[in-house]
Amino acid sequence: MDFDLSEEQSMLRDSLDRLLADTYGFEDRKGFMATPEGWSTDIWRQLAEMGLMALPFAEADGGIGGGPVETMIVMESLGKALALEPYFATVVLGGGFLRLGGSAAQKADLVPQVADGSLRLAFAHTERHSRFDLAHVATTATRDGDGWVLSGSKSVVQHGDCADRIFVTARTSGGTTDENGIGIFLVDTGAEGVSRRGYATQDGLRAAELTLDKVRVPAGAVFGDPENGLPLARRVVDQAIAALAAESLGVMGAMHALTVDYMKVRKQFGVPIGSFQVLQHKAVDMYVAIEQARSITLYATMMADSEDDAERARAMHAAKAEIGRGGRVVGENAIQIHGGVGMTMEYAVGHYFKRMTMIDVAFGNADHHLRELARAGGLFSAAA
Amino acid sequence: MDFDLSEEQSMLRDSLDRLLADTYGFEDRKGFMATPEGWSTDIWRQLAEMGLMALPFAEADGGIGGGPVETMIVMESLGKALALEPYFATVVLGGGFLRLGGSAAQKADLVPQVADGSLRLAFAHTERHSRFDLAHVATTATRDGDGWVLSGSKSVVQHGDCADRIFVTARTSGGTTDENGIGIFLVDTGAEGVSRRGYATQDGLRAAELTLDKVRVPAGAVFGDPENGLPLARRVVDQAIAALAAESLGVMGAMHALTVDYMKVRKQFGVPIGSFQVLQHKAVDMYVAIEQARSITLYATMMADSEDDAERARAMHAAKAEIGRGGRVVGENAIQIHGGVGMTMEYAVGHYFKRMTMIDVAFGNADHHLRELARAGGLFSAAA
Amino acid sequence: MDLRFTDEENAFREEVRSFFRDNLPDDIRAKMIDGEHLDKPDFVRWTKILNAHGWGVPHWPEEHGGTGWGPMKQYIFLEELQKYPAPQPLAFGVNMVGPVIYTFGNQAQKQRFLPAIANLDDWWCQGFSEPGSGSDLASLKTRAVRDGDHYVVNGQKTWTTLAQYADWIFCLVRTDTAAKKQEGISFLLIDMKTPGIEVRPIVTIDGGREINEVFLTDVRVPVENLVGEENKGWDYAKFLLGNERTNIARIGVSKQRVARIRELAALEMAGGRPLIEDERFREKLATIEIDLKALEMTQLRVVAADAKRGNTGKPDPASSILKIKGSEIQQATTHLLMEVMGPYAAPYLPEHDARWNEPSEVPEYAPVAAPNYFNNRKVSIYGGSNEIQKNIIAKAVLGL
Amino acid sequence: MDLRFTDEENAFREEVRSFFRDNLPDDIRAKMIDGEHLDKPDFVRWTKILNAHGWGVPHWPEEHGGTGWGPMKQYIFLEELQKYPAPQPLAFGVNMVGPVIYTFGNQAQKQRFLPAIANLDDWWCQGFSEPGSGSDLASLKTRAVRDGDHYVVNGQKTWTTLAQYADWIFCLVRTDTAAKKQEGISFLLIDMKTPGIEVRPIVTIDGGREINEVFLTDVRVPVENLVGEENKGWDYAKFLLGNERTNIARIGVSKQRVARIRELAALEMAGGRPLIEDERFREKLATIEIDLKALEMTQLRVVAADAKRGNTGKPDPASSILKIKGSEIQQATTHLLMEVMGPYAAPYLPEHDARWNEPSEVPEYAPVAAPNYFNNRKVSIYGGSNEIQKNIIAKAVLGL
Repeated sequence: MDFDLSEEQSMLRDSLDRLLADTYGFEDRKGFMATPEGWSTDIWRQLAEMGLMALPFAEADGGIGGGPVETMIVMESLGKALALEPYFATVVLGGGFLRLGGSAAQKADLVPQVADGSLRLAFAHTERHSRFDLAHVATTATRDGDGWVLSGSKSVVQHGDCADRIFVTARTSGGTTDENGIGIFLVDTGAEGVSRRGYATQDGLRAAELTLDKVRVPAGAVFGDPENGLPLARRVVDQAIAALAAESLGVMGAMHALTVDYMKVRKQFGVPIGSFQVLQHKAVDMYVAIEQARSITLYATMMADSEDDAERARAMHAAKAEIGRGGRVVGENAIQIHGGVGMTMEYAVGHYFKRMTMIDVAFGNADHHLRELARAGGLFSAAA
Repeated sequence: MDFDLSEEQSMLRDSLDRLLADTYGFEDRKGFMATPEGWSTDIWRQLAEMGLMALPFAEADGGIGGGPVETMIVMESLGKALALEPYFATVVLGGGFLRLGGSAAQKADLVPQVADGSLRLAFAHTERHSRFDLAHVATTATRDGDGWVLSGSKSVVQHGDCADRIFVTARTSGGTTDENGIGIFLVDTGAEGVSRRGYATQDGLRAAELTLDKVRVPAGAVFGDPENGLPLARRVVDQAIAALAAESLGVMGAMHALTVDYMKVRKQFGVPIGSFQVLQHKAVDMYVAIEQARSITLYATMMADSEDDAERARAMHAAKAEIGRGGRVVGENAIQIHGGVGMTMEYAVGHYFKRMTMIDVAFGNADHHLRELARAGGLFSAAA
Repeated sequence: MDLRFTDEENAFREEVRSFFRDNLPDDIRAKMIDGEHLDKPDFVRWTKILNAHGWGVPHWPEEHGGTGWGPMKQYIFLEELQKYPAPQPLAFGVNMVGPVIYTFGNQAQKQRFLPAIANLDDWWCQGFSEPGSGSDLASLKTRAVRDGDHYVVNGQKTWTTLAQYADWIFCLVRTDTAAKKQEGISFLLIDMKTPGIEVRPIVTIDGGREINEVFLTDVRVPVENLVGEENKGWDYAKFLLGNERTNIARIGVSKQRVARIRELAALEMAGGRPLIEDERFREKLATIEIDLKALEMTQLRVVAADAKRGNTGKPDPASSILKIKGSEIQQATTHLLMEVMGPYAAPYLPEHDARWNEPSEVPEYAPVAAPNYFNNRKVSIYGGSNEIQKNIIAKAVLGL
Repeated sequence: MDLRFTDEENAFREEVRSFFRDNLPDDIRAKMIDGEHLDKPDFVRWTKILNAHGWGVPHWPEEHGGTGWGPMKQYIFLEELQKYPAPQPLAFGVNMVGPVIYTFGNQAQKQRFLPAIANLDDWWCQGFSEPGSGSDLASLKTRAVRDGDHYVVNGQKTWTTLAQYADWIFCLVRTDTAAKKQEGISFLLIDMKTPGIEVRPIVTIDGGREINEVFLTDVRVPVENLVGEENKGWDYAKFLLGNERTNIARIGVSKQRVARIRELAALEMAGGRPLIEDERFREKLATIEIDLKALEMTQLRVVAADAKRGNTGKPDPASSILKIKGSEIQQATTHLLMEVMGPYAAPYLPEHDARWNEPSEVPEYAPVAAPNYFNNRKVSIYGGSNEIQKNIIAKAVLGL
């Protein structure tokens, strides 16, 4: 085992951190949020120029050949900067479907467009009453000649408002909650019958409601087996969970750093509040939670491209549960220690807290994953 | 609402506390534990002389007519002294069956014997694999002329080794976990076919394994409906839970007092450890847990003789869950703050901790009651 | 010891309930159930209804418009009000400055201010906290210098709730900079229309606009607006801060939210059945309910002790428990309510936006849940943070 | 970054596992699984087996009998040993005094003591804590006064684990009462057979007899038993206390206990089905497992950093996490194991009693569960309480 970054990985981290340090101050971010897109097209271009959009794709497909560790590095840095850009939606989720489910033709067509930053993707799966269950799909896909016709509604599609194309789960057969009969379709958001309404989410990112009204897609829009696309979606989401865990490390680390700094300068009763033992121990509880979150994220990263679906899923349940729990410890203590100033929109810590809260909500909260892990027989059941 | 004790209630508390303060020092208790009975027959006699054995029985039956509040007072004081005597088994449990399930003849026969301290009772319900379920009864009761023949094994019968007679749940019909078909029988421990093996429990009290091998009991040994005795047992156990909650107040309060005293005298790094803010806040967490436990105990006491089985059960679930949780907060912090000395048999705090732990185990631990409350629809479901 | 409500108390509870049912405008109640912020006219309308019925300031002395209710009835009134839910009378006037004025103010002040508080003709806000003071309130720096018949006030107040609506602000100001920090403070009543006062909103992380900064620049305040004696303001402030016992735990608010969680968890689905049927979810809710029931009894013990002893005006240090557990429970309920929403916790609707104007799958009740969770982080911070409350118990109760 | 074990490490793990399978006496393993205390002969037997195989003191320098394994192999060895479970080599000799002797001792001391530690021919115990010292170890009072070729030692040590079996004790003693408290301390090796030493058992709340008080009255210790320099003992003690990183978290112990919980929860019934099928129980176990998996990765990060940097002998303050979380997890597992027993947690069987000698419904595995829970309260107290560990992190890591 070796937990040190390679030279290339260190360079990746350093150059991304430098870019974000230069461009992503608190006021800059506010400005990006106020644009129609809700994020910076200029930063997006710079990220693409750095090669981040190409990072996880195989070199043969026009990518750079990075793996889960590289994605972890990028996501942690983006988390630390509270970046608003649709990297997760486009490269982690959308790119995941391309990498893991795309045919040679699909990859040849789409990877270069993602890699150069010109194509934005998203993944639409949530439906009314699906909650966190990927297998709950009422949206229908009906064969129509060579292609398919899709109808249904999807909710809270992360960055769905700016996506050029959206991966959509749709039911090709079976009942609403059957595991089989789910297909993955890539829908062009300009197609007839597609309507969207975008909005901000609690953390200042963007999402959309998506309605598909008899949208016709060609045969080439299908990713993987149209009758059994759920395993592909699960695999993509598992990798996305590892990436969110990495993002959470950046978010939690930033909250902790802000808090410890504040404890050193904020005075009450004539002394820095960092001299109060109770607050010191709270700061230590945060630190311990972050280190444990880092450890479980490393574990999730290690398991992210495992071919063993059950083992990989257990690792992701564990990671999402742990970062959800730990993130709450870190976030709530960060606000509490800051006191009133932490409650204000003009101070950074609250924004990190909101992002952390929304990371917990994404793809199943801590309780959901704890329950799923328990149902799957626990973490050490198969092998200790 | 009035939370103050009446003059009579204050006198009851004061005189019992005085007796126990005079007779129940740490070394005294060790001595009592080392006797064959494992408790003091002399104290037992004094408690009887004070009228405690007669306390909960109706005046018409030869008792004093006390209610749940009086039992609460006694149990808290006994808890504070860590008393070893079989008051709970005899008066609360056994007395409960007499009061709530006894016929006029049964009361006339037995209440005077309990009241004068000459008769000791117990309640045998646990069986292998019953866990905390009173309805799980494999022990059989078969009609035999006027009487019944009982066969089966009961485990962990609190003070079953010194009891003259033991209330036993036995199945008169149906399958092992049916709610119907359970009878309550009072078995003379001198009867043929009864065998017992007594032992100490973790908290220094006594219990016994009880085996019934074709034990014949007369018709007058049946309490309540032999085909439907479970509601009686549940009612008795609900009142017993309120009493255990009261005992836990004495136990927790004593641990807290010992801990706060220790914090004032024990020095580390040249100052009393009570000057460390982190330990102060732990002591406050204990205090808050105790006040909440006191509040929920008052609620349980208020509900203890409710005729509404469902509402009463919900109150007891809440109380047992809260004192179990709070007791753990208090006990674990008491040991932690004491450090090494709290881990030793020669110091009182560990004995309180063990009693508190065993109170949680008795009649269902905190998790069990939380689950049961959740299943029953919660605490505020019916009326807020 | 008698652990049941009396028949009279039960009858009173019914009377209060039916008054709310019959008199609270439906639109106001709907806003409260939905967790939306109320506007000023909502408060004013409701307060005038209450006051017309003689219930504007229930706990005040009868000579000033109070009801003569004992502590238990006051508690029942508040609990039912919170549970219904109806808006609480504006605390800054009714619970804070009002009692200070009728206890320490002069006759002219009583006549001028008390009826207008009861009827919400004057909207009051509180000028205690300052940017540097936080939990160390007595370190405040706003100066008031005597100049003839006026004090000239300069300084900055912050966390001033609903100052944007306020007609008056009661301020702690430093009138003696040489004295020990608690001893040079005075209690001033200041007309918000006085030149030199500027109110700037502080947006909170939930997007709410409840709180403000208040800047005071050469604000001239007539000396007759001094309450009590100069340099004795700290005593009045302590009286004020210790006066909140019957409300601090917010039992009724939490009960109402528990009912709301139960209601909405029956509408949201998890694994093909209503979330409320999920065992784990029910256990989490039950955990909160147990804590809340215990706290309710703790609250009643404090109220009953008050009733027995007569209100001494001195805070019981044990009431710090009400603050600690009350805030923990409020935070637990807002978190659980957010959890009910699942993925629908994410959409953000700024407060004053129109409602969703297109058909949408997002349930209307969902978008306020996360902001309420965020906003309620404040309850363990304000009014003496929970750490401060624990310090108080450690010292005053445990003698550490 | 490479987050997988190497093939060599995996092969080594297999080698270690099969050695334990083939060589640990079954009766010793059974005692460990049952949670019973081991007797001295059990330890001695097993240590001699390990030592004969060259694994008595794996982490020592090869010149003193070590294996030359790097930190990762040492960690794997320990984890597998704990998981099997097999007894750990006696820490007081192997982990504590041994490294002090080979680092700071003279040649004669090395020759006399090191082989006898590796083979458990000498049983060592630790004389650091005193009744008044607790977390403030340097406040110790035991005096050693030079008298010709001897020190004369007077004082009292406490919490001395397994002193009843000990041949030797290593002690911190005060040799200079005028110096600052850390600077007048020396490190002495004392033969337990020396006149003036009395060992009195301290019974712990679980009924265990692991720990003792050791009274020293005019105990004459030859000066050649001083380690290193006089008055430098505090440095050696700090070295010793910082040396425990690979073991402090006790990952393998917790893994073994998690497996045990799973096994026994399949035997105990709840609501008519095995407890292990109860969803809530499984969630509690899964919560522990997640924490444990994270801690294992934290431990591996520390080990890998050690391996990269070479063992500097200096403790990493981050390793305080291993102590804090490691003890929390041990306590959580012992509590959950007790919960498995339900009502059968209550019966108490004193340690050296015969087994239940009549047929009984009480499962044989139940009576040790509560004592193990009680006993494990110590793990957040000893070796620097968790509060002390948090102080260390606050200062050394966070700079507070």
